[in-house]
Amino acid sequence: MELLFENSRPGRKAGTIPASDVPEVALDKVIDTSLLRTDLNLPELSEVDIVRHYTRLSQRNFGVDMGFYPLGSCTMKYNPKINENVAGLQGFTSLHPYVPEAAAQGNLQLLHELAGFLSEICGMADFTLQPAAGAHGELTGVMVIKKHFEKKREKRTTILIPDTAHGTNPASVALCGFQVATLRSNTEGGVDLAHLRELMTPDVAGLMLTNPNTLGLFERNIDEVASIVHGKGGLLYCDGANANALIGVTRPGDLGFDIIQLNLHKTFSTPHGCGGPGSGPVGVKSHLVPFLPVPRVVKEGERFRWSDKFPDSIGRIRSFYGNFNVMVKAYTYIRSIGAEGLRRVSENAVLNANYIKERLRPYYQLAYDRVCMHECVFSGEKQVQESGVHTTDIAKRLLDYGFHPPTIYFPLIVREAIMIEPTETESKETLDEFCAAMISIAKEAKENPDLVKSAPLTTPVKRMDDVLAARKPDVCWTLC
Amino acid sequence: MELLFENSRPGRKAGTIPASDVPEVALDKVIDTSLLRTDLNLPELSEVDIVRHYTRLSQRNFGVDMGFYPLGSCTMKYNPKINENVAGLQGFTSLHPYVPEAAAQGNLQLLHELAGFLSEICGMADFTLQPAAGAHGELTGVMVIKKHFEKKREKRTTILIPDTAHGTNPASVALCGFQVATLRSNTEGGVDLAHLRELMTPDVAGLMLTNPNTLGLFERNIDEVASIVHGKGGLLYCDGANANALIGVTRPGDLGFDIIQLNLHKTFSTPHGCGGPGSGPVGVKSHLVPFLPVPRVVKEGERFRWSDKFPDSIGRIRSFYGNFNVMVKAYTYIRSIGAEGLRRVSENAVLNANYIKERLRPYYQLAYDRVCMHECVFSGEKQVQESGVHTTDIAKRLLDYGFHPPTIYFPLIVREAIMIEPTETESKETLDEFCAAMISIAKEAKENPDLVKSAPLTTPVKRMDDVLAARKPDVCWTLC
Amino acid sequence: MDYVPNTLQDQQQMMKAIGIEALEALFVDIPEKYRLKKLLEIPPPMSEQEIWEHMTRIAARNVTPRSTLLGAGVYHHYIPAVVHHIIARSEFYTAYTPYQAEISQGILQAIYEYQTMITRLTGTQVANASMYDGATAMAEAAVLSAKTLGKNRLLLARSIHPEYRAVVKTYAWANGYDCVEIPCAASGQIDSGALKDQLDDRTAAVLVQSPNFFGIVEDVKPLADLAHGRGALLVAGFTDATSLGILKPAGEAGADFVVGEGQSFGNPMNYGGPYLGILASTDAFLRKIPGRLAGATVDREGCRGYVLTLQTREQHIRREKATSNICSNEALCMLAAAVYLASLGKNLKKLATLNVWKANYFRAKLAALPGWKPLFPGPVYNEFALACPDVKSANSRLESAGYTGGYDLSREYPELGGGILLCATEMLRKEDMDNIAALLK
Amino acid sequence: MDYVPNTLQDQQQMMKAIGIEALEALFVDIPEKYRLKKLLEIPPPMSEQEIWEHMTRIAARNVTPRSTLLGAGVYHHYIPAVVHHIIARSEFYTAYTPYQAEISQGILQAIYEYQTMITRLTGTQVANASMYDGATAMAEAAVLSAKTLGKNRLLLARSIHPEYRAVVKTYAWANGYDCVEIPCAASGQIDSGALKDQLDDRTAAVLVQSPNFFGIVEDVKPLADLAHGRGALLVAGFTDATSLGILKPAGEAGADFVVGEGQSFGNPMNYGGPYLGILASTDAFLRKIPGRLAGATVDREGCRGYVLTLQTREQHIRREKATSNICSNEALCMLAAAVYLASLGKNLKKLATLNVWKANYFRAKLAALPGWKPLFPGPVYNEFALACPDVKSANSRLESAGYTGGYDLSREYPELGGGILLCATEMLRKEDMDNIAALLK
Ligand SMILES: Cc1ncc(COP(=O)(O)O)c(C=O)c1O
Ligand SMILES: Cc1ncc(COP(=O)(O)O)c(C=O)c1O
Repeated sequence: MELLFENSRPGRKAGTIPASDVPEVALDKVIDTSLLRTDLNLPELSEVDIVRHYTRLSQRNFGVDMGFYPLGSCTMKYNPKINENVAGLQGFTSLHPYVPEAAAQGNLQLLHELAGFLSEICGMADFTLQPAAGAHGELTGVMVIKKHFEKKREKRTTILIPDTAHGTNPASVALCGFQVATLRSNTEGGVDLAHLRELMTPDVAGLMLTNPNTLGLFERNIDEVASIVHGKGGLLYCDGANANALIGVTRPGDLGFDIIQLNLHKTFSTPHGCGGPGSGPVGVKSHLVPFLPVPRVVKEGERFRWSDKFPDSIGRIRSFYGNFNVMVKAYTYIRSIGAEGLRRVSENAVLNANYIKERLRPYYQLAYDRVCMHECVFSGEKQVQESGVHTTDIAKRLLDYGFHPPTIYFPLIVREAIMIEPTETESKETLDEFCAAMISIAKEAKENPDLVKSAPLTTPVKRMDDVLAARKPDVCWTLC
Repeated sequence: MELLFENSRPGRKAGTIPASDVPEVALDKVIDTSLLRTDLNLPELSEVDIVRHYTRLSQRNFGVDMGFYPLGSCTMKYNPKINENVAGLQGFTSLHPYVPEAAAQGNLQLLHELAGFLSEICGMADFTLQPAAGAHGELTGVMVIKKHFEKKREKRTTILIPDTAHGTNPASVALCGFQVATLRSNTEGGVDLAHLRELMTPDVAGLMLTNPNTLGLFERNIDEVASIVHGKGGLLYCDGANANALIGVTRPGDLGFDIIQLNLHKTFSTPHGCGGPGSGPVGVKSHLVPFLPVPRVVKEGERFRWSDKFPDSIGRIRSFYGNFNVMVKAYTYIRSIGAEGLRRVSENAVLNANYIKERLRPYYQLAYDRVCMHECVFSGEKQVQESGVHTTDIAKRLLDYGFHPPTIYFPLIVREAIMIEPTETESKETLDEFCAAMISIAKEAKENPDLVKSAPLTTPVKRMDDVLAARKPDVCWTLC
Repeated sequence: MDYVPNTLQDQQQMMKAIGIEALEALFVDIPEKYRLKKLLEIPPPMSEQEIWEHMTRIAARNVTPRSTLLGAGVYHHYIPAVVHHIIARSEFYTAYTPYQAEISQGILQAIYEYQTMITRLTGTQVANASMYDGATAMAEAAVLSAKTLGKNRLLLARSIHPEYRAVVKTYAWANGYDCVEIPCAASGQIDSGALKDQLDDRTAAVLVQSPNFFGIVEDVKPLADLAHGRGALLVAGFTDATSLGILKPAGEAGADFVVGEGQSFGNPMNYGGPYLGILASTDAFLRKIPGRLAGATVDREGCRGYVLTLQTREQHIRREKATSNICSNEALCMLAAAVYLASLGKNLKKLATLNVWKANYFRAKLAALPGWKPLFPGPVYNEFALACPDVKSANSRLESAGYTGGYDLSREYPELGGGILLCATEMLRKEDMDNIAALLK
Repeated sequence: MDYVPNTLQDQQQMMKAIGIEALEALFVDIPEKYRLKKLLEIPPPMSEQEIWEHMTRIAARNVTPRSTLLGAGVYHHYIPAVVHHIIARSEFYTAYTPYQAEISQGILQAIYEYQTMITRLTGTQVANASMYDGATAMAEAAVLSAKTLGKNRLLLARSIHPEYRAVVKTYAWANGYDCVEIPCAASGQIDSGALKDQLDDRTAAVLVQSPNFFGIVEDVKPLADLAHGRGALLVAGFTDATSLGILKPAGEAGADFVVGEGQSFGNPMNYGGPYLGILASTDAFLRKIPGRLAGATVDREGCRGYVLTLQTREQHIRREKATSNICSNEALCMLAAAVYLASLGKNLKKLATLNVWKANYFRAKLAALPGWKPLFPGPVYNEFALACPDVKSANSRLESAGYTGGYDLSREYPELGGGILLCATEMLRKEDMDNIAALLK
């Protein structure tokens, strides 16, 4: 498809700028020419050009509204339309972050109540809503850990990360100036307790655990894990990106976690927007509350206001108050489905995942044969052995069946991993259609491996050359 | 694709109804069971089912935002997005038509000004905005003619319709209890004056002329036409569906027309919505104003109010005030582009049509070799002779090139007609791409007629069997 | 601002290709004297920002009430969010009538599904893809009845919406038909005695509405029998389409045409339009009804698909012999209705029931006020007529409290002076009703 | 209401297939004592109608001003209608990161086009697909500078947005870097003398912002030379992104990183977010910059297409060795910016110029008031700082007239007591400015 720049024509315009109602002055009279740009090379298009360009681009994009999107670890649940409408209310969209608190009582109340709901859901003392995404929340949480030990004048340099963890965990830890020590998983996909005992030395600040982990498995030995970490004065951090398995069923706070980040764009149904915006609130136990970022909403009687009078706070980790408009959607979602609905979310997310696991186990190798939580992980190893068909091939072939593929090659400890997260918003019929496709691909892999390796055949472009892209990087258009 | 009904599952729901805050009573206590229905067979779906169903349906639909849509006589111009936003303003959408006039001054002002703009554009004394579409406007206009002669106690039974006229013209005349007499076109595609003189007898109420007509040609002899009709006491009606050729350039009122209907969904850029809603305001010269439908907006000082104190009015032709929300878009459009913009509309609509005419004339047979106005008409006869390829085949083949086909087999007096209306919102590049496609199809018709006859090849469904549909009508689903 | 992409250079190139020097040359066929020498007297153009600000100010000159107590043919219902998200897809709203079936399967299937849901709601066998509104749907059904039977007399229940009657009369006048109004009985339902007296061999159709304008549910069956007994047809209308969720379908009761306003199905009040004319009928009229019809068929490869069918009924084929002149219709409003019905599904019954509860509570509440009492004892859906001491003062009190007033029946029914018509949908909270009862005391 | 399609029957069938009796059995791995026995203490569910009414009430508790005089990092600009129509297409907003390029060409090409427009606006060679916001973009550029050079000292202009400085300091603290603030000169621009004094071999980067927090345009070139002279990098920020339409691109002036807030490009103020972190740099950092990058390539048949590229920079490949931890970003805000820039095109210069005119008029108007005068003489874009008799009373007078107040500089700059920061974009009408000047007299 042509680029905006290729469609540009000199003198073409979409709309005009209002005529000035104030005196016009030559720019260089007010700003020295040395500070002004000489030309502005932006495309010139009519409104219809723009609308058709982006509408056609949209037709080459697949979202949850198009079909099943079982991208493991990303919780691609349906995004309720009412949330979009609510978030579009002028009262929410048109407010400047610096309006006086008296003019933003609706927003402040919403933020205060949302933090309360998340605390109740996770069994935490309080939440900050400032982090802009999950990884940002991780970073915030790790900073809280740093602050905690700084206060205690303890020098702890290392944080433990299981080998199953998402890449953002070690990266967040590194961005906060900690060392990473990798914790092995045991044969049943949980924490290797012996290894944990070995690694959990006095210079270890804590363990960052994803529960359920990225294998979709709940940490059965959570009690032992918690007591080992706490026993050595460490803190237990929960990567809550997988909370869709737990809400209303159990609470990370009760399980012994000191800190958790949630991904509102996963568990709480806010749309992923092709990669963002998200929101990654962080909840902590009471002894860590003083360290949360500022400002924080405080309630005084029936009024709400911002306060940064928290001397032990780690400070700011984002401008203003975080991705407010995303929070409006999450709040709407929680109020819509209520306590019953929250529990139904996890029950059905887990039910759907286990159903897929059972349907596909005869055809694909199960990574760990246990009851899974909200997602299940297979290995494409069997197909590789039998016919040289790799997980990528299976994923690309799924495109021809009209499905978005699962997450692949993650978690890293599973060879040729296929990580399937159906979410609770998919019906049994959809799961059955997906399983039928996976089963027929397994058959194709046996009988006609080249077909699978040549997939996708029905997409607007065929399999892309990633290697070329990386070898000869072309990250912006320079021709016109 | 599956039907809603095929996807229905007992007990599935999209949303719930609010709990009652008033006492619940058994229905049969307040309404006799004999008046109540026993079952309600509507589909049961979840919200995600519904969203995916209709989103997928939308992916099987082609609109102006997808690409070029030169459907002759329908003026498929680009629909500005700002108009949609304006029309969505709560102040416009949420008002009940019976609120007191004091609560609707914004709407009344808009309607009053819009009627004024249309009067200025057409050179008429006043407009009614009540008709819901062009054909509805025609009916209204013909009723005005009927009323005019009723008042004059003249019994006139017939209305003249050129053989080039759109089907709605004779149909509207018939629906108003008049006879239709068909007026021949002359060799240059205009009115056959001799035939007009012959037909224009004392029992003829008037002539319904489309100008420019459906051949895209302006009536050169408009003066003679008007004097013949008026000379015999008849009225001259203008089907203004083709006004996109004239606005800002000339005015039907000045040309001698007594009555005109406009199609806001054509000339004034309101979207066609898969077939509607439209709006078909009717303008008249001063002597016919008393006959316009009631109610009408009247201005008193700075206030506006509804009045039905027009004893000679034909009465009501629709409930309330017509398609108000469509008028909001047309008003916004007129105010956006202003007087200069209106003239540019017609200038460029006519320029684009003539450009296509010149580009394609070497390959297709031109129906009438004259300067055209906003559209040009070709005949597929040449292709039929040469290779048995019909206009339908050419149209279907255009689908494979990604264009919406022109209007075909209309006007009826042109064999195998191909009626192309580009509108002013298309760029030269788009016209060139379209012409290139038409030219290559002309070549295909010569070299590989079967290819063209087997088109379309790239659409979600192949050529549909209309005959079967009419022979075995299946107009509603009865299986589940 | 305008929406013309052609640049000056584009124009020059095109004029060159055409072989003209100036744009003026394109208009040679227009007699010189008629060519405008100056710009139209229309205000100058505005930038998008300016037009947005301008239109926002105009909209702000309207007063949006906190709650609407008006029904009278237009109903304030909650519209599920999905409805707008779907009809705002430009694949739908920027397309025209699906003449080219192969690239219009989306709307064609949606029409087919809509037709199906309407036949199920109305107890008929065929429904078209929409008429302009409820009133024109009724008028066209009446004219079609007369043309079909070759009779020229129409009997209209006086309890039909006044504007519907007005439109029917206009269409009847144009075709030289007589209209006779049938009064309503004490119950608020049509006076079937009077109807019997008026029925004669010239009568083409009997027109009723249920719920009628007063909110009263009519008993259609006996009326259909009466009409059929004299060789006339029965045209049954309705006011609030959501009532179809609980009321016996008029088609089952013997109506030949079921017509009405579909606005309640997912379309905002929009100060009167665009709305949705629903027209449904029996197999007997399959080849006669006006408007677009989508039909199922197959493509060359045998796959199921949909097309516009039975077009020989229509103006573009039959011209003056067509059964109607309708061309553009209310397709997007129909799509809204289809999405609305799909998202309510069987919940439509719950919703309709809630409307009945609200109306009955509200009616009882107001009827308890001194000087207030129901005008008619008949069963109501979500609207009811009351006699009250002073309609004007009641309305002004309501309006000053931020509500809309009720519909003053004396506007169209001098015989019902002091009568007020009020409506309670799911949008009206008990709190408001109590509040209103208090301030009308 | 909830969004679970499974019916009881579906659940039973699935449990059967899994071989369990009750849903409880799915949670066996959770120690019994931790399984919740009761529902969470969250309010009960609501129907869509109820939640809509509820949320409308909450939104109504906010006060929407008639005009916004606040800038200070967030700017009220007109957003062309096309922007929302595009980002509201569910193909975009319900998709996630384009890991599967073959069904994500839409967003991938849009990112590629956005990257291109940003490099052109900033005078750089590479721009990523977005950071969380302007502040984190600046913080990550600073951390990346320090890591790249192995130095641990950051020099921040005190004229940088206070919240940006705060975020940079938090990130610096976490990594053990020192931050030193460089005061601003009388002109309102950075005090280059003080900067020279502070520059040393431990200095990783000099951070400035132009226009700076006071609306003053900085002269970036000499600052870049100074920094480079001591082997440090220059991180150049900006406040209102529309200023890029007229100001010399910092990249051309020698900045190594150009970072800032892209909210002005088609994103509503939204009480602080979501916004758009813009991060652009030179070829030298192509393989080091954080965030997603779209790159052009070809498919198996040689057709042009786009993919996420150079992912070895990223956390999912390099884990603790990644150049950042960012995963989800602000893609949809980026798409809004892309559409915004496409629809303004070269008009962005006109728009920026209009902003300059408005601000200069407004500043002069207010500076003429008794006791009011500009705090700094330096050149301004659309924001300016004034000294005034009493900020609090000025603001309360503005607020009671329905405007927002200005930004009280004493909040973050005790040394600037009595200073107020005001902004005038194309949204502020002359009428309002005159009106405001009058009521502040
Ligand atoms: C397990 C896990 N943790 C953390 C993250 C990071 O969340 P975000 O992308 O919102 O930064 C993800 C996102 O994919 C994840 O799957
Ligand atoms: C020339 C002409 N006249 C009248 C009409 C009827 O207008 P509408 O479809 O709005 O009823 C049309 C519509 O196609 C037309 O092209």
